[in-house]
Amino acid sequence: MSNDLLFAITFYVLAALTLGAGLGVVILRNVVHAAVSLIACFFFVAWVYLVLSADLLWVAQLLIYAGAIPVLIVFAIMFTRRSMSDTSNADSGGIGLWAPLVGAAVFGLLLAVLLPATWFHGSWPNPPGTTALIGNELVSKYAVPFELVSVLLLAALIGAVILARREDES
Amino acid sequence: MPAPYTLMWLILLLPLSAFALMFALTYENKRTSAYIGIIAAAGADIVSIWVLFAELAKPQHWQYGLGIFSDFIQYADIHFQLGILADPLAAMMSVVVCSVSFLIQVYSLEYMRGEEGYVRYFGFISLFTFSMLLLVLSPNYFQTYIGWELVGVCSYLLIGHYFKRPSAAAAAKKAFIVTRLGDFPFLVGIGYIFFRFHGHLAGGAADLDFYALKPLYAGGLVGSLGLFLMAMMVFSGAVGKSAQFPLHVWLPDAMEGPTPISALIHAATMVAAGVYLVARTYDLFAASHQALAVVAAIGAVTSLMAAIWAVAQDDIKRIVAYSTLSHLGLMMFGLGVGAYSAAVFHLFTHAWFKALLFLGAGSVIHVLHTQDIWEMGGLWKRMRVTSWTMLIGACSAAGIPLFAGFWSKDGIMAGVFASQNPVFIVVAILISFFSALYTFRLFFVVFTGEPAKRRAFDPKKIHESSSPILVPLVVLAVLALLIGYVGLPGIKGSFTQFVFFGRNPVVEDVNYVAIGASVVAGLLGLVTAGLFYWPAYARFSAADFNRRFARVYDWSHNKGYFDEIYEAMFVRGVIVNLGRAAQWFDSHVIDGFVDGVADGYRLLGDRVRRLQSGKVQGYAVGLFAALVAIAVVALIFGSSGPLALVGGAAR
Amino acid sequence: MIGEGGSLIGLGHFLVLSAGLFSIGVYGLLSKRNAITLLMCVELMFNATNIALVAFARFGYNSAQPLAGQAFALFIITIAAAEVAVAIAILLLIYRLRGTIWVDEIDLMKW
Amino acid sequence: MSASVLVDMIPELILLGTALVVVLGGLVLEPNRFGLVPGGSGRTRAGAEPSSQTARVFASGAGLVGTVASLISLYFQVSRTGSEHDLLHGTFVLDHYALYFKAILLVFALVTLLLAYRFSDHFRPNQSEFIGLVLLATVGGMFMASAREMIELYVALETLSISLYVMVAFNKRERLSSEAGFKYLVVGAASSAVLLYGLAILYGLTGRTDLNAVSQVISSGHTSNPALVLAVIFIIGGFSFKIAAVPFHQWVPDVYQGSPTPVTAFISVSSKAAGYALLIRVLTSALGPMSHQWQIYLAVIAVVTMTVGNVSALNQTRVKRLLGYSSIAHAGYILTGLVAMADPNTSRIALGAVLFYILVYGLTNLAGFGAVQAAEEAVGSDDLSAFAGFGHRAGGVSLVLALAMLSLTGIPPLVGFLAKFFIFLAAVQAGYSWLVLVAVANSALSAVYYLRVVRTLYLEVEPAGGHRPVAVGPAMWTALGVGVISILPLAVFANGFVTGAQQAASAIFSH
Amino acid sequence: MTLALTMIQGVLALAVQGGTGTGAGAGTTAASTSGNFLISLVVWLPLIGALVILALPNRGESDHGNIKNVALAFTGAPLLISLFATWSTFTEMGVVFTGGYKYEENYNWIGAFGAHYHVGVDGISLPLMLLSTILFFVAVLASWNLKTRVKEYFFLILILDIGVTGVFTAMDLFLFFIFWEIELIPMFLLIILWGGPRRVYAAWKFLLFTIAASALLLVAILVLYFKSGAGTFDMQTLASAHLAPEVAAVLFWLFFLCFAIKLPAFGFHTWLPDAHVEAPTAVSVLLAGILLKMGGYGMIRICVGFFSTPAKTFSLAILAFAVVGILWGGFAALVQDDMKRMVAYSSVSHMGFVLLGISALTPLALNGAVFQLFAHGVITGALFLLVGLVYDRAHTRSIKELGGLAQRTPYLAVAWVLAAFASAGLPGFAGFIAEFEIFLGSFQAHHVGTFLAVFGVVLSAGYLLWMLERVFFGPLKEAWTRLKDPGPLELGYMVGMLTVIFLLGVAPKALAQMINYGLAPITQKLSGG
Repeated sequence: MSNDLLFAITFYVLAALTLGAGLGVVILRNVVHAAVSLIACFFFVAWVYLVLSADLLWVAQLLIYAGAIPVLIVFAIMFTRRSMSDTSNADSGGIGLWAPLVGAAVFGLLLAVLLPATWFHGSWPNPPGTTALIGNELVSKYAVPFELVSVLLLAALIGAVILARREDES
Repeated sequence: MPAPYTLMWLILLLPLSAFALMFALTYENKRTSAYIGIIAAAGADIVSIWVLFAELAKPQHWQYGLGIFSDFIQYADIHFQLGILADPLAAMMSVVVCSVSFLIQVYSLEYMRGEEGYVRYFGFISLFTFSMLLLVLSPNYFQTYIGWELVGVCSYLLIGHYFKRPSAAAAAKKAFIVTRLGDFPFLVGIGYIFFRFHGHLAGGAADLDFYALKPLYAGGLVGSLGLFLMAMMVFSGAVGKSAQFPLHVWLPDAMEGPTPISALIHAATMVAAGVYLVARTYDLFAASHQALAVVAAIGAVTSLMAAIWAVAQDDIKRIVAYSTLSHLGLMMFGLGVGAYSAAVFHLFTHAWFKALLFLGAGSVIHVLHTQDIWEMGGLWKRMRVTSWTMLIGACSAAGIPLFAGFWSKDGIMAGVFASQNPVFIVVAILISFFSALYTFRLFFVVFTGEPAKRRAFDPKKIHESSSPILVPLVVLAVLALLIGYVGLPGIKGSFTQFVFFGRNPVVEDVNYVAIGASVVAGLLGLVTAGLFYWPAYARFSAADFNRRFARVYDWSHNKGYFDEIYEAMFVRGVIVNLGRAAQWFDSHVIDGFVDGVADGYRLLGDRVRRLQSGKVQGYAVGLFAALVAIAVVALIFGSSGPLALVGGAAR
Repeated sequence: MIGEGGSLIGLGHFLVLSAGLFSIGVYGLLSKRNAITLLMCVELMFNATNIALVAFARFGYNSAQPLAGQAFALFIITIAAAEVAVAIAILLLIYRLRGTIWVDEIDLMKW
Repeated sequence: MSASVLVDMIPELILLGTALVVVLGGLVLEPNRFGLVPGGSGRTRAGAEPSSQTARVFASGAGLVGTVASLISLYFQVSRTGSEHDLLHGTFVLDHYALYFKAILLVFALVTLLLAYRFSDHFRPNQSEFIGLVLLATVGGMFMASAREMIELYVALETLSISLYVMVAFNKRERLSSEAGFKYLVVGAASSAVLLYGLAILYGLTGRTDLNAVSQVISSGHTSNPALVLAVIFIIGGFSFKIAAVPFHQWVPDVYQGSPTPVTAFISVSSKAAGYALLIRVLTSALGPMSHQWQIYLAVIAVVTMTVGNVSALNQTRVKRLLGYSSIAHAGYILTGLVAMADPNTSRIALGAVLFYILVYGLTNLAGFGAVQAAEEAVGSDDLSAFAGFGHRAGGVSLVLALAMLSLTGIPPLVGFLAKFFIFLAAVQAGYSWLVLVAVANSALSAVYYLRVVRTLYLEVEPAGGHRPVAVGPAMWTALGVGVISILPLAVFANGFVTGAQQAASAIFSH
Repeated sequence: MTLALTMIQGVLALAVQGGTGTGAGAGTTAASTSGNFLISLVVWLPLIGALVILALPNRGESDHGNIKNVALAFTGAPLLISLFATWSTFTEMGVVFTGGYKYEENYNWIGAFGAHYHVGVDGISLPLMLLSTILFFVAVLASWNLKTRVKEYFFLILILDIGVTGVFTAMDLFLFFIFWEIELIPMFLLIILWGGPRRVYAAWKFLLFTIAASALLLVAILVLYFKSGAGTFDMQTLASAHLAPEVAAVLFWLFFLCFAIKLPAFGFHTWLPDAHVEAPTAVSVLLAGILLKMGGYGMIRICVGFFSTPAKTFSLAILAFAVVGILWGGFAALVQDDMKRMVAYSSVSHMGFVLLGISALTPLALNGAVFQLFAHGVITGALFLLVGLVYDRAHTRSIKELGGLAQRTPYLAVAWVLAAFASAGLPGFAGFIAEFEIFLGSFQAHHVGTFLAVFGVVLSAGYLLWMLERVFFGPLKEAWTRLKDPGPLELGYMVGMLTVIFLLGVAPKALAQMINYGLAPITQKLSGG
């Protein structure tokens, strides 16, 4: 089995798992299950990153997406149940055929456009790891956004705290 | 410029100042106001007569701009002028206007005593006199039109003197509107004349100048059709003002005004303005034979119809009014057949005897307070002066030989006979017959026999009118008796050689056939009237006759049903319905469209707003669907497909 | 991990994966009733974008801007997390005030 | 990052520092709500606490001072800035264009702070955080104005957006507020995803994130590449959310209605302005070679946007919602200017007109919302029927509102007219007369609903029943004054502003 | 009143002194000035008045006097100034003034687009400026008894004043448009706030029509600006710009439609009766007297002045509008029961005469058209005032219900009769001169059309006299036995209006000459092109 084939199999498996997990989010009837499926999806995406030689992202994905965000979401689910048993992940009314239609249309559109496109091509230099490279970039080229993200996080922090905090309702 | 001509502006100024003075200062003071008017008219009359004598001494043409108004509108090559014109025709007419105005104001002193709006009445007479003189002395179409409209206004104001009476108010309005119906083509005609001849006038002449235009009409600038149309448009004004068929309907109604007004405006002066206008612009008509034929035909029809209708009327003033119509028609007839001098002469004599008839009728009405001739009768013994003067007037009007009307009318007759048109000749003879018939019918019914019994009159209370009324009557009677002799036919220095058309006066032989026919017809009419209506000699019953020929009588009595036809056809049928239709169209079609657009827009607003469902997923659906749609369109058509059409047109 | 000779699997494959995930996200966003599932679907869309970015960075390596796609993805991950935090805070608020987080019931304002 | 870069960022840094001071000050001045102070139960009674007054005054005061300071520092930058001042690979561009937007963003922030001065009582005890968020959002907006690089622009955009999500939902006692926040966030997130996907495609096609570099690559290549078209559409789509253009417009009325009024004002001016700053930057740099593509796209969007906005507003009775639809309509007018900008012959004049329009629209809207806020406080609702006869009770506020409405309609000689006129002028010159015809017709019809507000203020009879007195604080007066002054005499002295906008416009094309 | 007089004196002293003002409203450097600010004074004094009114207290009846005095002063002063300007132009005519503009002011305004603050008057605009100042002054007097929302009312009137006088004096198309639009909102509010029972409908209709007109105007101005390639809005420059024939034709129609709505020409006229009927008296006076004139002025100044070739080409189409409008208005006026509606329709008819003059394009007809603008302004103004006086007394305008009023209100009746005569185009009044010139001039171009149009004078006599008959003559109806004649104030301004009408009717020369100087460039272009 050649390296390529092995790689292909890896990709297909990962892709199938990712898409499956993603579909799970929208198909599963129980919202808790959907959340679990989301975690799985994020998890698989992390491995896709690794396949794409993005080791730092692999870590970040695992930590933030597969780790932190689902926790938030599960907490949110727990907090917002109408009753202990109400964990439905039903479709909302009135949308009808629109959602599958539009979803499929988006998919078709993207495929039709993205696949035949001529993309920028560059040969991968096979760096030992991307972490150092990205880190370097972050403090040089992307210094401004890097700093700015902190502002963003500050805003989000303030916002989340203020909004979520229970006050006395006078 | 010799003396009287330089003073002619006084003829205009005096009546105008009188009018202004009365309304500005002496409105509360009745007598003073009346005297102001009389003095002004007298002053104007004196100047007019002076001018007339100057003209008689040496016929000449003078004209000049009127002071600061001489360039009324002037810019670029446009020049509209107000001015004064003196020539025999104008001099003659201004004397008529001033004199009749003067006499009538004297008459009104008494006649209008105690009436409401006494000063208003005198003021408007002065204003009328001014307007009429403005028209008469006008050297151009522009000023003529101004005077033309102003006399219409005065006529409106004076017919409506008793404005509390609905009939008077309606008559005033009718008179004004019907004459305006004739005026509007006149205005267009002035436009036509301006259009054709502006720029061809001899140097220095103001636009629309009569004398400057004289040589131009036939000068080849306008084709024969153009000349005909031009003449017809001008004639249209005359038809309205002179109450010719088919615009004659206003004149009988105009009798709602005070009787002296009828005498002044609706007999002697204003209604004659149409004739005067045709005479003034006769060069235009002379240039188009067809136009003259139309003038003659219209005049003939008017004259005959009015004469026939007059026989079946019961209102004394209306009879005189129809008589006026008939005479005006006759003048037009005369002008149409080329009897220029005769027609103008008839205009001149008619003014006096018709004023006399009206004033005489007024005298009767003043005493009896009725206008129905069947409520009169037997006044001969009670009102001697009135009766005598009326008799003179009637004879003159009926063309009884030796009276004023005879001389002028026979000139016209001669003209008609000279035309050798058998229809015209027959019509002319019929007119003579009916003229005599209705005139003497009036005279016999009112003055002969015994006082009518239909209404309880105390015969003793019937008395002669007082002197301010009688003096004008007598003066006018004298004139009606004698004035004809200034125009004895075939004599050098007579009227026909004073006012004439063309380069030189043509001394015509006396046409004895015409005179004879006319006189015979007239006497026949007189006899017929006597046989029917002079109680002492009556052989036939008018009532029987009317019953037997009920259809003719009704037609005649109802003035040919013209009022009814006009009312039904135009006023109610066309005008009002057009108005309603316009109104309907506005409120339903145009507004319907506008409101519909507004409503549609509003509805669209509501529909589009409903898309805003409040559900965020709906928004997301719209967002992605639109995005995909836009992308698909853009990808399929690219930048070269139909979408490119919306691109900048400039490139 | 992918060798230079990796010819069987190319950029296109990853883009299909990305597109698929994105479309699933779109579908879920449009159809699900629970507001929290909506958030999850948004996250799916972000992840799809990230896959595309990382794949571009990998296959379209540009020495002038090495790994820009990866850096971009990193930022997106961070920001998405912040966004989720804020979103959940708002949802909690809504739940406290209204007792529901069902999207089709959050429609007080319309038209 | 060299020191000179920091000098370039002084205005932003000042504002950021102010935000931190404000937030920290809030923690100090109202410590008890987080249970930081023993015994404080977090159950402070609103209004009775002197400390809450202090907190509000401190936060607002510090915010104002910081904003003014930032504005002053910005003034000094104008002279320092040449045509090109671009370090850091496009992540921070400092040109007259950026400075123009920063200046108007700061002015908008200033007015918003004034509007919020009293209003933040509603947010007790979180006033400091609110003020802080306004400042942080403005910082985000200012970075947007300077961004010419994908990552930077996205981060800046999200900084603004996230602050706004929070601000919209900030009125925690109000159900509409949180609902608005939620809707805003969902649509925002979706459009973020769309934008990101567009940027990703662009990156994939060019391998660059610096937009100028992207542009160079594109212009050297084949521009009708379908993927490129899709990128254009996705990117413009993503920005359409910020500028309230169709089809990303539906959040607008809901959010405008539900947000606390100063936030609505802020969204309608600052968020929009920053969105335009970025959109124009992207259109002129990265997508510059694609201008013939997006010109048509924008033209269609412009027509639909202005029509949908105006038509929907027609029967709207809630003033804030109405202003939301109006905002959509105005997005359409501005897009008309952008359409003209695609034409190289008219690009400068068109962009100048657009920049002027954004300023004018912002100030007018601020004045309008200020007045709405005052009126709303007095009558307890933003429903038009509640405003009936308000003009006779509160002449000043009503006059401001009326003037703002008239200016938004585009009635001469108010400045709103001038702005529209310049945009139309440019569009006609670019050959888009038909578009101008549509725009003019639309703006004419918009009079129907704007004037209904005016009419209601003055014509209709005041509803019976006592109302709260119209209490308009000095801060509010200042804000309204700024608005009115800018609505009226700006028309007379427009020359200077137009010239400034033209200079700013030229800057972006001289790169 | 004394306060008003004092202020008038002060302002006049200032205006006559002239001097080198900087020009109100223009805060920028001067491009070229003539050291004169007379026109600016006329245009902007009302603004000062409006601001003063805004600042005045309005606590009750006692404060109304002050407000009215201020309004009177700030409409009176412009009146005196424009009288002064007119008089000095009359005296200079043919000597110093031989055409062109007077009292020109020109300042840069928005340099980026070449917009200037450029005002001045020529033979066409000076009479119209005078007309507007007269009517505004009279409108203030006619509103003297107003009791509701006095402050707002006079404020709006004064703002309206700015726009109207501005339109007539603007020499820069951009400025022209701005002034054109200023009128819109005050008029809308005046109708909707002080109007009659159907005021809402009427006001919206007015607004929609007017706004549609402005939209056309705006687009037309923009297109003209670019197609001319002059890079300026200067009206004199644009008038001589060379345009491709089809561009000129399109522009001509854009401008024409805009002005046709305002005029209003047939098809666009239905806003007018509604607006007039619902508007309060003084506002109707302004609406008919001055606002309609903006349409006529625009047509002559722009449609004919700028686009002489299309104007000739489409002369017949304009004629059709004119003739149909004249007859339509006349017929519709005949069947109206509401006096005001009747007068409104008569306006449609009479503004058709203006259009007729414009369609003919001869110097005489154009002169008549401008003359008619002035004449109709005063005459219809007087008619609306009179309708208002009837309504004030009888509280009805229904012709059917009224009757015999002349017996109780003789002065009113006299004024009515005079005004009706003037409106019917009788000699001695201004309308006659205008109509005579128009008819004569237009016959030169259109024979049949003119013939049909002239029938309009019969109709106008018809509806006016019929109305007089039913309202004032005949027996007095029971209900009106207690009516009172107007007081000295009302009689005062009526006499004033009628005097103007009369003076122009008997001494039209100076005005006609002045108009001719104003029209000279246009007629030259017409004959040259």
